[in-house]
Amino acid sequence: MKTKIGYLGRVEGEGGVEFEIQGGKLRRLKVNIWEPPRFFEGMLVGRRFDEVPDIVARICGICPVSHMVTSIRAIEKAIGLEPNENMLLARKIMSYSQIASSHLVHLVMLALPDYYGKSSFMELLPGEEALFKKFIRLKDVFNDITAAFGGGRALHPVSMVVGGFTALPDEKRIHGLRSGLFAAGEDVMDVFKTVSGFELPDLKTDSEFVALSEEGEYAINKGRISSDMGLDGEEQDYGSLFYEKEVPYSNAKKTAVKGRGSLMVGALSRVSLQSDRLSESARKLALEAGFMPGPGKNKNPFYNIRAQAIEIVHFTGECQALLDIVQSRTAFPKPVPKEGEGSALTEAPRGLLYHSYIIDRRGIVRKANIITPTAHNYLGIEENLRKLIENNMDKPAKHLQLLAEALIRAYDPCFSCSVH
Amino acid sequence: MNGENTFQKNYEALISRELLAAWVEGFKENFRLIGPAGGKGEAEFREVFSFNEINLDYQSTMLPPGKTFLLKPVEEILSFNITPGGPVAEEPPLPDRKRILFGVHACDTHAILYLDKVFLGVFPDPFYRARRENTFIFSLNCKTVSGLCFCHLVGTGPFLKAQSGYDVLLTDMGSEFLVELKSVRAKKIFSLEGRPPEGRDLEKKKELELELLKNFRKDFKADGLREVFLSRPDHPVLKETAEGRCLSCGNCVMVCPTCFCHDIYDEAGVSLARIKRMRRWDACQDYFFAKVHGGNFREERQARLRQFVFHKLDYEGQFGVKGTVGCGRCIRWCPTGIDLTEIAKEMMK
Amino acid sequence: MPFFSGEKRKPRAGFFKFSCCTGCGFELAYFQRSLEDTLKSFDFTFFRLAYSSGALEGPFDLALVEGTVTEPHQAVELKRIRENSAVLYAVGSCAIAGGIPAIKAGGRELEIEKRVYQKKLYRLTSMRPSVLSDYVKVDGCVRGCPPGRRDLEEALVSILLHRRPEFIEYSVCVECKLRGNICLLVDEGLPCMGPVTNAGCGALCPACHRACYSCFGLMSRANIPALKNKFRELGLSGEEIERRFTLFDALRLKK
Amino acid sequence: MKNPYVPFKAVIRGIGQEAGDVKTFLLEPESGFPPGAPGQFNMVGYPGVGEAPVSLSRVPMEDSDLFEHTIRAVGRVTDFLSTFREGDEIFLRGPFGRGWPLNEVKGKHLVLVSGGLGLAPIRPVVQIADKLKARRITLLHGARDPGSVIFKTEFRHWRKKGIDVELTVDEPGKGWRYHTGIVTEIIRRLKIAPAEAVAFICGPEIMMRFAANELFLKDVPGSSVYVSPERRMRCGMGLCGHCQHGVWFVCKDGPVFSYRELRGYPDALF
Ligand SMILES: Cc1cc2nc3c(=O)[nH]c(=O)nc-3n(C[C@H](O)[C@H](O)[C@H](O)COP(=O)(O)OP(=O)(O)OC[C@H]3O[C@@H](n4cnc5c(N)ncnc54)[C@H](O)[C@@H]3O)c2cc1C
Ligand code: SF4
Ligand code: SF4
Ligand code: SF4
Repeated sequence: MKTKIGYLGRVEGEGGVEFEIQGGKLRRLKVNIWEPPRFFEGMLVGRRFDEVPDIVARICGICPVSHMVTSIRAIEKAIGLEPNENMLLARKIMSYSQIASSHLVHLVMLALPDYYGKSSFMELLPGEEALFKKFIRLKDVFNDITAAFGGGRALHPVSMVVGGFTALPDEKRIHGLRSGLFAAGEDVMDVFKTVSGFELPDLKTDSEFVALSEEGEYAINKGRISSDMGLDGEEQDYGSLFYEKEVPYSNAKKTAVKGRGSLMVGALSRVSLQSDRLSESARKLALEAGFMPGPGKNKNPFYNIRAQAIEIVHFTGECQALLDIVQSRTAFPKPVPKEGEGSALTEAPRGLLYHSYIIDRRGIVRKANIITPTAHNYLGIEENLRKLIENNMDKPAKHLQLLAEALIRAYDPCFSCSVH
Repeated sequence: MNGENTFQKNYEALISRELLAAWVEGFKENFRLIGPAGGKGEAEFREVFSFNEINLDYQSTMLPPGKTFLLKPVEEILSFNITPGGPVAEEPPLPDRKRILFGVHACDTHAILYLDKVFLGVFPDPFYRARRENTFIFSLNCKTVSGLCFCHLVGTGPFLKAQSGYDVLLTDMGSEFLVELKSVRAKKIFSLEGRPPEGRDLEKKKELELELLKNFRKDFKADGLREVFLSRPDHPVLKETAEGRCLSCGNCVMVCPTCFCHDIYDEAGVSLARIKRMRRWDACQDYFFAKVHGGNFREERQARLRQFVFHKLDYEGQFGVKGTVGCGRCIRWCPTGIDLTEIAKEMMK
Repeated sequence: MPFFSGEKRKPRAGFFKFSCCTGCGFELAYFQRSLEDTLKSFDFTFFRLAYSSGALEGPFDLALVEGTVTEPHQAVELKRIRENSAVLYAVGSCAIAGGIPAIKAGGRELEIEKRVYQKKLYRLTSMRPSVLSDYVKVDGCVRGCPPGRRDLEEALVSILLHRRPEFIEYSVCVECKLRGNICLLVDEGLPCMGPVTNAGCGALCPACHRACYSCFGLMSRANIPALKNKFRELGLSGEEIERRFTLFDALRLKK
Repeated sequence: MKNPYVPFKAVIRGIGQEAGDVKTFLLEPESGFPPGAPGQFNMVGYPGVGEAPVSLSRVPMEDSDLFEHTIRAVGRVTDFLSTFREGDEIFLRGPFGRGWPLNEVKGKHLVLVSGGLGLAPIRPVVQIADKLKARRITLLHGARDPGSVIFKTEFRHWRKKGIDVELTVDEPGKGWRYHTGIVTEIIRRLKIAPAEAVAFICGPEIMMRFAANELFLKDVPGSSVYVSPERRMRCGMGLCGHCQHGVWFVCKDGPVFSYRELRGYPDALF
């Protein structure tokens, strides 16, 4: 039996999956990402360092903030610039609100229909009108925050630049955002309840869970590399811990842990590795939802959507706390070009994101390297898909296909990012 | 002469800055106060909540007070509710907040008088009219002039000569302010205390103006342009400036205090429940401004620039006064510094 | 025909993606304010971001197409979309002007590609980036990166109302002045692209004290040499000026 | 104060297909809508679409307050209106502007010259021809081809009223019995006593210029030649500024001007 999903719907970007079962054996399996490459690393060469965040934002329409923050941090390291504390707070607000928003898209628009057996969340109406309304309300709350700090829009924000922010919202606006977020608390819990109510398929992955980790904080914008198999390193060690290779059937490259194998990044890895740094309410929910602290636990990729729901709760609280302390003033160090090399790692909504740049003395980019969460997950997606199909060989073809799709979506892959 | 009028009311007085402040603060109860505020960069007209916020020494603002607060940049002029029987028009309420527009320079006061001619003419605009009637204009004679000002050449400043159409005129006399109540309504509702001006005060006012007049830099002959303009509408200076420097960005006409052109367009949300008919300031420098089905009357950039220059400096026949009040804003805010007076001079050569 | 008199069926809409960040798709399916009305007013018979099923063949009353054409098969697909659509709007800077993906066209392309894929370029079939109007008739342009809210709404409303759209076609400066921003180019000498950039964003950047970087693309009939001259006067080098004009419009300027 | 932007409604009582994309709408306005005079126009439109200036192609008369608009579908508003059917309502404001100077025609030779859709605003003049007390009325009309001649069925009737009607087209087809060529050539052949002539011209701007020139060659003074130029208009009331031509607002000072009033200003063909 040959199964081919030429174009996987409800994921970001273009990719498909193909597998062939013969005589009770899985013969062939390919996740081919045919999203056309745009050659970002090539295009960036020759551009000035302060253009980089605006260019890399366009790698992805759902996590532009992550690409911007990561590139900004890498460049700041390269030119030796220390942003001030308030700018870092504002940057966190950007990242946190974007992750919450991205998770929301994924949970409600992309993943959820799988668990209702529908092809689109629009088909859930009118039965789930209430959920739909909550979704609409919530997305506006989070987008408003990203937009307010991003200079007017959440998608490809404009005020976040190397060094800091060209402007920050005034007190009144911040106050408005805070009340919006406060009012959304209940909706957030309801989304969580809906998602944690889904019955998730069984699957145990061998992929190594990798996430950033930082003392005393649920690491997002920076941290050390850590994993449930003992990986530990600084940002600049990235190159010595992972490797990337090209595959014949895909425009995306696959990344693996050196000397070991596939890895999984994203909400599930974060929640598993950093559970003790979640906010109290989020931690409680995590336990209720069956997340166990400690290495080797929670190793079912399908749990990723539950982890995302937990993170939405966590970041709702974190945003609230940050909005209390962030200030409106904008003075920030203006960047001056300097020769240097810098790399940075952050946690994008979908997991570990790596940017690295070499900049010459005039501030021109000489070399750029970007490795995205979906590239990190790619190898694991295929491995686990293989496992899932082998475990469910007895199921009817249609069912198998849906199961395969659901697994890929559980990773919340972003093919635009993966190829870039 | 009957009893109550034997008591002479003060319509002019010299008062200290402190008294002026107290006087103006007193209006806050009944009026929204709008004045030039901010100082280190560019001052701007905005709502102020205390007299201290007002910058009495400001030179100019980017957006002109009259146009900004009487003809708002964007405004809803009508809406339609969509009902099963069809769209039903609904008039937005007319603005009725009482306001004081404080510290309007002579040129900008003249600009308001110009806008009056446009919007209170044969077809009065209800929104402009309502705002105008609810707005008390406190004019302020200039203390400084910039290198771009040319009000002295077109009779609109630096000291205000118009005798009506505004409410109060202030002159900074150094240690005191000369306050003159100019409109019937101002005389009716504002009471003034202070020293009535004497002959030497008025003498001093004249001197101040003469002193100021020495500081102007611009010179061109504002009269006699008509013949030159109409005989050489294709003068090379227009083409060279248009092609070489004009960006068609529209900044000049947006900041112009007398440019009244606006677009009218409908805004319909996807729900189609309600349609809003809007107007917003428009720019004749925009390519599509004069486009019709058969063609574009100002296809060339040069034609658009010419429309601006001629409309400001000539075309007095339209409203009986020049379209320019000499504030210099279009020169100041043109990114490439295009100067209509230089163009005029070149054409007069 | 008056539009309120009760449509028999919802207009059928398709959303299509070529090489891009999918941001336009997300703007439509997620970020915009009137999402609920949009999804209820249209029958999206093809929209991969929101539906896993869908009929690529149409027919469509409205086709919205995002992305730059960078591979031959996309051009073929684009022509098919056009044939099956009553109205086709290009959405976003990539589809209209080339946008960020077209930066590649400004350099030596193979070299750029090799910087990314060191080994054999296995599946690579990429070609010089090009825009929709190079291949098909485009009925309107919803400009921006991401597309401006007002124009996006205009695109949708034009179908619901059965009338021609009127997309914004003046400079960012006009919007900038409507907001009352103090001009950065004049007041601070920042190299703002506002004067030559098509409006639609609401002059976001100047409003947050940042020079416009032209993400909405050049407006038609912009006086490009005049602004370049101005930038030269501000002390920018030729290279710096060139970079500003090729961030979103590399195609238009590299001819 | 009444908001002058509030439109009146009018019901379409009849639709005539003139030619290609041109239709004539017979309209019954709601009460209170002021009657218009020949040469005046209304801002015609629909909420959500916008408004466009359209001349009255027939004015209300004593016996009926119905009037007509003849519209060519060329853009947003006009395309939209072209899909309307009998019984539909449209929205309009007006009538606006200064119409044809009818009191100047008494005892004169009235020369009406129109090109294409320019016949629409001329038609009401013909409609009330008997009241004008002109000594003689000549109507010269030019169109691209026989298929695009509007008000085709009415010429016979007009001739019966004693009006000299001359038709010409650029591209004659089979069976065309009238002139071929541009309107100016017919003017050239026309017998005119310059002091007694008054001309109303409406059509594309270039045509108006050539037609007027032809009349000037016959010594008709510029003050007796009237034209009705087209400009973009948003308000119709001299506020929005779009229609400015020199010192004039075409909407409120015009749309009908004597040639002399317009001469000299740039950005036109005059
Ligand atoms: C006094 C007067 C009387 C008139 N009488 C009549 C009459 O009796 N009958 C009649 O049919 N017409 C008449 N007109 C002309 C009529 O008003 C115009 O044809 C009408 O305004 C078109 O409006 P619209 O909204 O349909 O077209 P619009 O959408 O405004 O388009 C008009 C033209 O401009 C072009 N255009 C507009 N905006 C753009 C843009 N952004 N980019 C590119 N092109 C653009 C369009 O392609 C089209 O060619 C009259 C005009 C005036 C001034
Ligand atoms: S501001 Fe200057 S560049 Fe811009 S349109 Fe006006 S004259 Fe031209
Ligand atoms: S800041 Fe930029 S967009 Fe705004 S007016 Fe100045 S040049 Fe134009
Ligand atoms: S100001 Fe310029 S760069 Fe900024 S959002 Fe608008 S068009 Fe884009």
